Amino acid sequence: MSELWAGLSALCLALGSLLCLTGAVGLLRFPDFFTRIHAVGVTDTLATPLLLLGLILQLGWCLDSFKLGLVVVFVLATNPTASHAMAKAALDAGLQPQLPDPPARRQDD
Amino acid sequence: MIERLLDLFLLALLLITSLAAIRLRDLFAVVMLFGIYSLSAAALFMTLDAVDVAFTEAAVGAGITSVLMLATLRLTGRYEQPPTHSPLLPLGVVVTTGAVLIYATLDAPHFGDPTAPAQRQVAAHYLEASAGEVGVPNVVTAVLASYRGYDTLGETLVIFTAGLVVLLLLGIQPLQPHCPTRRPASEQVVLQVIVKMLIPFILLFGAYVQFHGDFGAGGGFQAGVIIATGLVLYDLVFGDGAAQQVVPPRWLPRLAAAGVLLYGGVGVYGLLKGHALLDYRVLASEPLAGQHLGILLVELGVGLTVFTVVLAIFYAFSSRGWR
Amino acid sequence: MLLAAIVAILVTMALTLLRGLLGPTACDRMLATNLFGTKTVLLIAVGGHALGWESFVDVALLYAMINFVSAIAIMRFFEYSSATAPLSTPPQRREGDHE
Amino acid sequence: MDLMVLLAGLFNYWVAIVLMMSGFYVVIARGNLVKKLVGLGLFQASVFILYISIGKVQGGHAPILGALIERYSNPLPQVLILTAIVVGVATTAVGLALIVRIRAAYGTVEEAQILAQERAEDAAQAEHPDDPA
Repeated sequence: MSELWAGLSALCLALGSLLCLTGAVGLLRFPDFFTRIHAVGVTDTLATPLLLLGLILQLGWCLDSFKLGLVVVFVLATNPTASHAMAKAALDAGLQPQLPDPPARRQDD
Repeated sequence: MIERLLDLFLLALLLITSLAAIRLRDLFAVVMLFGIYSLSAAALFMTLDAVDVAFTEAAVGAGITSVLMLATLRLTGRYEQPPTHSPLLPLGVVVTTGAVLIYATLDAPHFGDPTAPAQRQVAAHYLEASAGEVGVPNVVTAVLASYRGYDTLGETLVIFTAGLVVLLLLGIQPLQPHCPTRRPASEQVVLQVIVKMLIPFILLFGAYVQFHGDFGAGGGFQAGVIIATGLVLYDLVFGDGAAQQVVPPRWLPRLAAAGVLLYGGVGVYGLLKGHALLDYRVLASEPLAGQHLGILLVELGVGLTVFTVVLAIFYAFSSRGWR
Repeated sequence: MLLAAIVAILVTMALTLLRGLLGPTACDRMLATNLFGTKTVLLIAVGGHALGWESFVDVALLYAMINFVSAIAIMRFFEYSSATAPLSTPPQRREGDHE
Repeated sequence: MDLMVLLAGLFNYWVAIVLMMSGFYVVIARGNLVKKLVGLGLFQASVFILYISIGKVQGGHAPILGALIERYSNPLPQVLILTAIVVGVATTAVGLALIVRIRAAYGTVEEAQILAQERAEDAAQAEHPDDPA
């Protein structure tokens, strides 16, 4: 049973690390702000709970894992909100996404 | 081994960040880098076993300082003009001073040396005797509130004075009923719903940090900042001085003074009972119980003062800058 | 596995810092700062578990909270700086000048 | 070999000193007052790092008393720095408030321009000593 938990935890940690790295590569390589926030906002929101879940599985039932659970809930609530708010603020501040044909695309919405 | 790796990596990040902050002239970017700098410094404090310091640096350095600097930039302009003087003279001064300081470290005890003089003097006594004399597991809290309570009283007074000076310099401008320049972006529904849900938990966490400081990381300084941060978040998201309806500005100087008075009162009570200033043993029949009560009251005073001063500073800046 | 996770987080932090240094727009720097914050939370949590730091979870919780608040504060700065009083413009280039 | 021991033993202090000096450089070489305060903040944080590095003990734990822990790091620098951080933010706020007032009075936060305005005022005063302004 404990081996199962250890395996699950290792899987979570590995997936989380992988997502972290993909997000960072996206942040560095993507062409403009909106694609970058897309790369980071999505991967980060999954990577953080996965990594913390890996830790919780290792810790077992204790106060610390309850608090880590709180961190997970907090991150799940705030991370997408912050991404959404930042993208909205950037758009309102006048930053335009790079689009293949900017005028035509902006007309129809 | 991992510890040392983390240490070196974070120090390298700090170096890169600070050198980049010198070069950039977009002050917004400089403030962003300053935020990154204090986050890495806080992570570094964790690797150096300073949990309480990391706690404080996170709340204060990354949170409040960046917010205040952005508010100032909002009022003073975002771009720095190119330097008018040649950088050679300052560079010479800096390199000389740095070389002298590095020369001075050559004789210093090495990093992590348990036999260094700094580790053997009064610190060893605190670690050995505080369990019996103060009875609080967190030695940092024991030293802060009990052994060196006199220092902390001074620091609290400095914070109180700084808050008063900011209020004198800037004042809290009266609210305007309606601001015509408000943009639709400030009416972010998603943000408002999430923040409304989170704020009670932030305040609860603040209370936890305030009262759990004897047993783990935390205490009055951090709790005050956290609770103030909760109100700052409320004000930022709901706009138009929402927080001022919760804690009206005219309360602030009184609350801050009440915090200092609570701290000082506990100290003077010891004097009146014929003991030394800030001797908590007189507060209860048993010395350890007295210490517990004294630390609780003193931390409460610190928390109240820090909370009101941070909030007053935020009101002073935001009433000029953000609306 | 924990060590691998720590290394992955450190690499992510370095790449994020690089984006923060490169810019080019202020929004990118804002994003980099926010991401650096969440990565610090992860570093504290994973590192704290691996190395046995005291009460690391409290610190991680605080970081997650502060990070959100500062993201909102930066965002507000943006909103208002573009909308209301014109900020003094730079001498030559607008965004991300490295001198 | 000797150099390696020295490097490993003093690296933290050296980095702290370099950070300190970079903050110092910003304070004395740059004219923008906000940037000067950021430099002061960098300087301040590096002093914190120096103190906490001095307090670290190899193999030590955070100074929260526990049952199975034998060696703790030094709590004293941590106490000093903890209060210094909060005092630091309070004084930074005072500095920023002063900058806001300077901007309101002079219309700029660049040191060179403020000094130029001061000199011009002094010169005007010298020419017309009776002028009350």
